[in-house]
Amino acid sequence: MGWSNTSRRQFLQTTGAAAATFTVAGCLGLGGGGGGDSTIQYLSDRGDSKDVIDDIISEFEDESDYEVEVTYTSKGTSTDAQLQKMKAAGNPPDVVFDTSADAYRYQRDGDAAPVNDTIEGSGLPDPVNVDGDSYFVPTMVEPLMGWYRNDLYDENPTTWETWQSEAQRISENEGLEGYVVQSGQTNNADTSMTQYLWQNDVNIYAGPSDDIEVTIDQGDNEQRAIETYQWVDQMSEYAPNGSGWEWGDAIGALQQENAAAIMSVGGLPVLTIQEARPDLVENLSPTAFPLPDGRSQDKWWAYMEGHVVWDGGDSTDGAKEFVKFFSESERFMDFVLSAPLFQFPPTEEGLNSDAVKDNEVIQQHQDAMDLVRDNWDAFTTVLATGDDGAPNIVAADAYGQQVFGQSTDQMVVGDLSPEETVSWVADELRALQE
Amino acid sequence: MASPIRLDSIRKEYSAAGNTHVAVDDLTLEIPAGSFTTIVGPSGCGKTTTLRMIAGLETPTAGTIHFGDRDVTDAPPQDRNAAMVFQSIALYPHMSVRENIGYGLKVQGVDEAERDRRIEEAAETLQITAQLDKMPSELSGGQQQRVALGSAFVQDPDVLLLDEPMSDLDAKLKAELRVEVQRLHKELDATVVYVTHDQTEAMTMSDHVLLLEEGELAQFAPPGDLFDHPVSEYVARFIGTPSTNMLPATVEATGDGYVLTDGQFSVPVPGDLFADRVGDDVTLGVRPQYLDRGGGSHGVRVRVDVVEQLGTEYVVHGETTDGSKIDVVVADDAGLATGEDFDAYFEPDDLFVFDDGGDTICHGDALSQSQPA
Amino acid sequence: MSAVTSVRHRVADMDERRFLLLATFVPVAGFFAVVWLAPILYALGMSLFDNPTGAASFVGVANYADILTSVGFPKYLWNSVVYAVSSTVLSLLVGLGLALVVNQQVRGGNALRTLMIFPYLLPTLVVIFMWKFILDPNLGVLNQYLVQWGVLESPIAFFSTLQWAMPAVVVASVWKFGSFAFFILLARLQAIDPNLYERARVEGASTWQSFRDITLPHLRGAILIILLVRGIWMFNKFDIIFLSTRGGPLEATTTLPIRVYQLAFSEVNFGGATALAGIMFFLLALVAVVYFRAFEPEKEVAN
Amino acid sequence: MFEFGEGAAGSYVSQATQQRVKRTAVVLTALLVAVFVTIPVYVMIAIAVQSPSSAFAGGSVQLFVDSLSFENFRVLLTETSTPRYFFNSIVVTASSTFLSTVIAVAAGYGLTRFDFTGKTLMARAVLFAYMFSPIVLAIPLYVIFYTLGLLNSYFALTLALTAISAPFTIWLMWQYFQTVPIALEESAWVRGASRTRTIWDVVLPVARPGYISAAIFSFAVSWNDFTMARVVMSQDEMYTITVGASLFLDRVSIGWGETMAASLLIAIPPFCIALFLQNYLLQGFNVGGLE
Repeated sequence: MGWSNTSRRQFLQTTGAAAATFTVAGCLGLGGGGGGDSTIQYLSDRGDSKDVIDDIISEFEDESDYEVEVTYTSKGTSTDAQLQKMKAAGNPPDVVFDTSADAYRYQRDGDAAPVNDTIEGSGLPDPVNVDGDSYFVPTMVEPLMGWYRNDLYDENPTTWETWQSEAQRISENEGLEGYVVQSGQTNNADTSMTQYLWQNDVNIYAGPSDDIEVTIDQGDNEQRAIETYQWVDQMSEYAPNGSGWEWGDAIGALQQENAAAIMSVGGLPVLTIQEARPDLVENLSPTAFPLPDGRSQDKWWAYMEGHVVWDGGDSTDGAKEFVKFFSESERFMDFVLSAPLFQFPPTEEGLNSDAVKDNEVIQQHQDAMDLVRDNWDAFTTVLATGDDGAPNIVAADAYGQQVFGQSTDQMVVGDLSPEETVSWVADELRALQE
Repeated sequence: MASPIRLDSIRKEYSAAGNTHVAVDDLTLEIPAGSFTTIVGPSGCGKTTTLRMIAGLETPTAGTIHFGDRDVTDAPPQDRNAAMVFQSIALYPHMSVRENIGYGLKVQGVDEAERDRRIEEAAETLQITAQLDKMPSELSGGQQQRVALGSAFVQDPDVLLLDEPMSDLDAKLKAELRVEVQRLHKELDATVVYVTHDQTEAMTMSDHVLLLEEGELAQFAPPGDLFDHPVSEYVARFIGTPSTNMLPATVEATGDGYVLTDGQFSVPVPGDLFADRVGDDVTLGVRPQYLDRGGGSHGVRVRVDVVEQLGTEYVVHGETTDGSKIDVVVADDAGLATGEDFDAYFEPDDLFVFDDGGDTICHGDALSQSQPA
Repeated sequence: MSAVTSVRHRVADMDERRFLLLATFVPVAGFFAVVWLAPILYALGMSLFDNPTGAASFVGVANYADILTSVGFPKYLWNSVVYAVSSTVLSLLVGLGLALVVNQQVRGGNALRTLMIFPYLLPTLVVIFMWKFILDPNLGVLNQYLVQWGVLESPIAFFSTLQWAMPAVVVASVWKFGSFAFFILLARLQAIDPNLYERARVEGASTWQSFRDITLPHLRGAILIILLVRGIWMFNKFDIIFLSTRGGPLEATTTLPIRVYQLAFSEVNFGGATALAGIMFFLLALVAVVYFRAFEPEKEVAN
Repeated sequence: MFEFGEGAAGSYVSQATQQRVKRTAVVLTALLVAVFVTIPVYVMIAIAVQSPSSAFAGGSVQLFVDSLSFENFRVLLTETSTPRYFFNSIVVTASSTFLSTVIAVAAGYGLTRFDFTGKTLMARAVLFAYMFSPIVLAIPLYVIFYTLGLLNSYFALTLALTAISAPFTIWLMWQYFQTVPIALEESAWVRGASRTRTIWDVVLPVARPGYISAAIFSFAVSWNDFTMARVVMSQDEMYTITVGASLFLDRVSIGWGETMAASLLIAIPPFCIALFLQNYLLQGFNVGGLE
């Protein structure tokens, strides 16, 4: 495609040049937008931890020849939008803070640079390892977690059956809904639905990284998937309309006592509710996702977020240095714990560190912390769903477009039957492979 | 210094959507220095365009304009030492009356004390001293017009141009301002050009009248000349109220000379003018004021349509036997009623004779010489 | 007489005229070239490539063909039309109603006027915060009171129910943009000669008749322009929908601009996104041309 | 018996009744609209000035403020860069408003006072500029500003914002200048003022209501903007308030209380404008109207 590349570049140059001629500012000269060779452009959606990030950066700048320029984006797609623009201008970032799934996508497109130096011997997980090279430096883990009202539910219902009967009892007797079923193109809906399927041992995919197969409608999986959708459908009877609900909407339902239980991520619900309804916090208890009778909790969705070094930026080497510095920084734990109970360290060692133990918020919610410790080994990223945890690009793309969240919407709002929903979702997943 | 204004073969075209419209065509005349010249004519005849070319707001398509010896054809309005009063009055709404009047002086760099002196002098002349510190929107129409005049007057221009300045005023104010303008003319050393569609203004105020017909010069003469010696049927019809009556007639040769006749009257005419027009259709123009019920040398029968009282006189609107409209001004309506017939008489002395192209063949004074002794 | 001067010019004045002509147009033209023309051409150029921001390969009009034949296109187009038409017409009606009221010089009319302009000046972000909060099924005061008063049994998630999402977005849009029509129409109303109404009353016209025969014809030009300009704006409106529903539920509020965004940033198909933007541009241009032919709103604009 | 039919209102209902019906309709509409417009604003204020724990106490939203608290504002001002974002917003809004107005006055004057080939084309191009979906322009604009080395500058954001507002402000001024009689200028020329001087002394003062309306409109556009700021600014200290707020409001620790407090702060400049300048706005639309 050499020809097309040339013509595109010419096109870019012509437009750029035309623009330059037209504006007075043209005299300011070309280039210079994103800084020169010694500037590392860092794209992050962690505005929450801005203070800590700034500290780490200034330490890094003191010790090296590089300068780091951060662009904060809001959570969701705005990182993608920013990336698109920077790529189009031929001014890609050098480091991107993103999920392991995104890192794998970048690697596939040839945009990621290996970070073996940082991973090797660090004890960090290595979720994006392609042909022996590591492309992702994990900095934190964010497991899903449910919260329920311990004053309404007598005890943790645990199983599908108990959840259903208890949710029904609460909906009928307590003046609020027993549960929340999120649906639609939101992260909350997508992760929840995926986790429900996992709870019933549905193997959505099979095969190695280079030959992922969609198996959700194959063999026993189909029946188990249908059962799962049936259960979700029944639970939606005891839930408000949760179409389009993101994390905050579900938390709102819990906070305003419109629902007695929600599935969310980590301690996010208590952190939020703490502020508006401090009186309610003691009535909230953490829980794993509901589990069908006889199944065990062996796959627990946990986001893994960290750094990707971009290949082809101006300061790739500096970027590698920076991510290594970041992970080894003294302030690293402060970074992770800037949202305690929501973000956890990427290693078990970190989890058991004093910094975590001494954290005030975590101390107040030991039950949630116990849940994390007990299930640490079950934590899985959506990416690691190929055979033996191999990176699964289809799953990453499916999460990118929230296919499972949409499937719930198709059923709960769009009135597809559970059977139809399963074949709908299978079709959508296969379409992603094309 | 008042300067004469000379227009040489001035032509002005506008083109819009591929069509060329000629607003002024081949206009040549010289307006004497210090005179008061009125440009009249019906709407769309090019009066305002001519004025705007003199002001420099429009540029002639062809021809030249001179102020005295100076060719100003291509000079911008700023450089002509002209002043203009606009039909829309055009007072600046954001300036007080004082600032409005003084704006031209300010632009010319006249210092403030001198400016104030001249503004106050002008205000006094125009009796608007009390209004000097008001805003234009607080003034009545007549006062606004005075301010506009003052603004032009204060600049001591060589040429003062007025574009229908009184068209929006009521009759009483018009009469007052007319006097004012004439007084200003006397005080100012300026050549005044005044555009109006009102011929009464033209006839009463000016030394010279320029009558335009579809962009072309119809006649340029002192008002009396225009009234008594129109050069065409168009001029005769336009000047004078009510309009000049037009009676169709034919040139006939009789045994002892030539006559103009329509069957009712037969006006003898001199052979030197009419000998070679025998058989031609001509038009006799006679002003309604010169028709007389009492008697005269020639008469036409008039059937009364409407009688209008006009102050001390009456205007009888009627028809001749061949159906042409005819107006007669009489001192006493003497009970004339609609449908009644009477005879109206005229003297050849008062006639204008036009050929079938509308050009004047002769005026009455030429006819009277041929009266048989 | 014409304000515009003629073909031949005086030399001295010419220079200043030319200077002013250049001063008034060159910056504007240059500015437009940089911030509208160049980006638009650039975007249209991108629409002819596959993966234009990466390893671009020229594909001609394939992106256009893909978009036009995609399953969702008719639905997104329909959503766009529904949204643009209903929000434009409703803001026109609200604006008209209120302009008529304020024009009656009721007590408090000035306060109303101040109130009306306020939403228009508020950022969409803030407007959406307000409406999301009010219409929220959990925190929302509307649901809270409707349930409390027994109108509703359980709260409605307005922004996430198939049948309510579009109306909710439209309401928020009308709230923000109603005053655009209001101000233009009020200005026109105040310019109508009151004698016309007096005359109509003398001739025995009812209130309704004089509204129909005097008020409406005078507002015609303004209404035509509001419909056109506001309609174009609403058809291309992105933020208000994206911030409130992100196009959901089940694509019930996925209009073409939302689809452009999804294509560009969640499906990373920039060729498709720019092609869709191109299609929207041609559609609007077509509608505008037909509109200009049919109603000649420019006559109301340029003499 | 009564007869109702075509023209019944005109023929059979007395003028007095008609007037009464009209009056009632007028008052009802006024009330309805007032309520419709006010309620969201009131809710915003009510949530902003209560501490979250009292606003949401007991699981329902408290709209009747019984204990004022500025806790939300304290959080915004001390724990976020709100003051800096505000400063940025004010800088770019002011400069874009100025630029857009200047461009509009220049173009409006030119369009009404000069005749030249391509004028109609240009006027139409202005309208057609709005037909291209601005979302995809983010990338081209980014590329252009990057190429020119203008990212993260007030200048670039000013240009971008002006691009959004200018087509409409130009149109507004074009309208407005059509109502300003050219005789005012001609009278100045005849009295010796150059064209340029005439513009300063006569044209600009007379066009004031027009350009104030245009300025208010471009203020609304710039203050409202989110997309363009997102394109041009990528450093935290250069974000405008809308972008900055959207970033800190999705933090874990920020709730509706702070959100509404931020909204309230953002609403203050628009409110002042609505209060103090609306008369000009009406005049601008009035004379500038759609004559």
